[in-house]
Amino acid sequence: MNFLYDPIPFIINWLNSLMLSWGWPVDVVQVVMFVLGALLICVGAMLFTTLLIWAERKIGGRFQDRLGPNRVGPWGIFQTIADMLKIFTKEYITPAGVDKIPFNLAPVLAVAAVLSIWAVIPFSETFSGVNINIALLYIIAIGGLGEMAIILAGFGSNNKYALLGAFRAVAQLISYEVPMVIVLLIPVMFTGSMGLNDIVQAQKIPFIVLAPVACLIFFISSIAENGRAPFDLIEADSELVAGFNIEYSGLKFGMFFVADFLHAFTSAIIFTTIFLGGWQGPGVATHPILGGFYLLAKTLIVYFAMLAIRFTLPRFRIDQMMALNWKILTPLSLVTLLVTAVVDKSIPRELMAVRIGALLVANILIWLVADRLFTVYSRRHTRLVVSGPRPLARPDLKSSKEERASL
Amino acid sequence: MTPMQILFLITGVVILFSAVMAVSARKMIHSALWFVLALLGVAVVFAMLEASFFAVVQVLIYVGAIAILIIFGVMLTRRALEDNGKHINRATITTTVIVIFVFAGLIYSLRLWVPLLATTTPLSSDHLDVGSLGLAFTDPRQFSLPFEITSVLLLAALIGAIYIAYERKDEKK
Amino acid sequence: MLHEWLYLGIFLTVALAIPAAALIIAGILAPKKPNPIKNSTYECGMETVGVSWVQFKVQYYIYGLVFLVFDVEAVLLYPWAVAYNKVPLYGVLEAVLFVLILASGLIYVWRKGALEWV
Amino acid sequence: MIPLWWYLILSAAIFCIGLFGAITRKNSIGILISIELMLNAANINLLAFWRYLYAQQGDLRGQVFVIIIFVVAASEAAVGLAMIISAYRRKQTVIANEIDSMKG
Repeated sequence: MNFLYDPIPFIINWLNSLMLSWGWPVDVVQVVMFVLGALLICVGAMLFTTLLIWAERKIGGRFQDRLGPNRVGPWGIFQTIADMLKIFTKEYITPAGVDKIPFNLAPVLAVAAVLSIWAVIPFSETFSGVNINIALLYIIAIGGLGEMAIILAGFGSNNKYALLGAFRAVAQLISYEVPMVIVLLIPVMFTGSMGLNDIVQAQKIPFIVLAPVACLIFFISSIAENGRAPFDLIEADSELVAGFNIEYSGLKFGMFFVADFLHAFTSAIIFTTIFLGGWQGPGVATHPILGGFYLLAKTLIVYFAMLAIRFTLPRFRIDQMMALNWKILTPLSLVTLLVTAVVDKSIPRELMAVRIGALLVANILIWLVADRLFTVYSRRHTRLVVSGPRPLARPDLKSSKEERASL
Repeated sequence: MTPMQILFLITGVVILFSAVMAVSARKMIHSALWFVLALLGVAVVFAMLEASFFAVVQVLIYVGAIAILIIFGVMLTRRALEDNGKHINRATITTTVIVIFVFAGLIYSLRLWVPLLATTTPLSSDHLDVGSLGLAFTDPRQFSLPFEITSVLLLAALIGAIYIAYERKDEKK
Repeated sequence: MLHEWLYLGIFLTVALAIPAAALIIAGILAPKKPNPIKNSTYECGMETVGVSWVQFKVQYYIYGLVFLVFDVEAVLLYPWAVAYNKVPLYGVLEAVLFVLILASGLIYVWRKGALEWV
Repeated sequence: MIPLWWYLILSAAIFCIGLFGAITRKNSIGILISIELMLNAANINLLAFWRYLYAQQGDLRGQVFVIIIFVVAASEAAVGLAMIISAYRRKQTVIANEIDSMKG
């Protein structure tokens, strides 16, 4: 029963032969199959997002000791659908003086920039998007289109806050792209290809074991690229009146919202694919369908970790955020790249255990040295943020506070 | 007309139109946005030439970095753009004549060249391997010197630009 | 190769078309009752003064500049990374030299104080 | 299949548009954009020649040239914009004719 082991290529072949039997030319069948596949993946991703929004609100509620959505349907599961219906029938408010084309193009481009990443993701050994030989660079380049969408939104809105928010957002996104791009060189070095399916196939041992520091840097910078807490200066509501999307209403705002959630999940999938082995797992060689489930399970775990970070950590200040990127992550990623390249080259590929051990030791050494340097640096450059006596809520505790301050 | 040729013509028209808009738009920010569209069109042309690495690098470097830098520059100097003067020089007509002569000269000089009508067959996968470029960059008999020189050039650009653009707070006083 | 680009092109078109279609449908469904107050620029209830221009910090440009240089550097290293398994040791050392030259630029910028946000 | 001269005509046209902009534009950033357009035209030319005349032999010179042009374009944009911003802060103008502090 081939169908149960590997259903999707089975269906694709069946559809292909069906259309060929109708006498359509081969090229047309190919294009029709491409359009169908693209529609399926895009619509599937969008529908999955509605489920994710519910899950995120529910989990966020539990983290913060609330209930989360609980009225519409069992456990509030239809809350997102109700929200969607509402937002679909909301009025578009187009403020006076907007630049029409950029203003309307921005939400479309924001969603499209995230959706197009799904074109290259391998879902299982036999069912993947296109295994193009530059997929990794493609993912990063598409991120540039997302930045363009933010600029269009900020500039098109004819609003000072929107423009300021957009430039802050773009400054953050481009900054965190630097360590991300540098660190992604390491999986490419191990694999010898930029195709995502090749990268997954090379991960008999997941790359998180071979390059833990690179993995951590990539994780941090992909959270920052999402603009999620603790890096959510893009949508710091109380400071920037919600940032670049302030003038949007109705579904146009909803599109930015969808792009935000979809981006978070997409970066979890990319993280899983590059560092956690993607669809690799026991039994995929005989049952490729299992690969899809492994991918989903790993992705959900990564996504949960991102949510846990989002709902528990306080927000960075912008100078702290920039310092974290330029003074810690970028030098660290450069050092990691150099050390990994030299260590991996000096040990022959045949000695697998020695190679893994050496890479692990090198990574731990990098981490220890970086941690030590950081401690020394921050001790030497402590900035006094507050001066003078602070008002106290309970003056009777004053003595103990003073003791602590003098330490 | 094959579908490929139709696609090329559409892309060409989009590139030329947005290039014209980029050099003639009155507001500088519009000019920059049209420039981005022209760059995306050039990326499509690169993809048609089966240079996929360069198509992606075009989007990554030009759209993702250079265009964003230009937009930052436009924003930093935006007050000067709101002036009511003309946005182009007086010499428009003269320049148009010169440019048309240059274009005609280019076409004329190409006229008799033999490989002009060359067509080609699709490349095999080992011709398209990005790794061969990497090997060429590290081979001292090929391009290892240009590779190192690009890093020196980038370093010079970084230091020079920071030196020019950056002023400390205390230097201003 | 062109085959794969065809798929990418179709995918990009579909990805642009889906949100655009949703926006158009919602535009038909939604009510339209504009009025001048509703359509005014939102600035926390204050009257809008002047064009939407504010003095930007030159810091944005500095970050953009450093980003540009390191982005180009990383992109140049990608072909090398693909060929990593085939290059001999001195090829790796060449790339190390390449990175070190640029890292010295980062050190210069840091010492100059241009990486501070304030 | 597309013949080579289509690409050459396209790139010549882009180059001429860029030339027009570089001469007529008053705003320095506009001039910079025009120069970038001309560099792009050169890139199309180089890649087209590489693809049609050299790719089958595995000759990579065209690709290396394109990469160098990318680097040059990036450096040029960085330094050029830095000079424009610096001039703007001193003279409050970005009009190329009015920035004449470089004269001896």
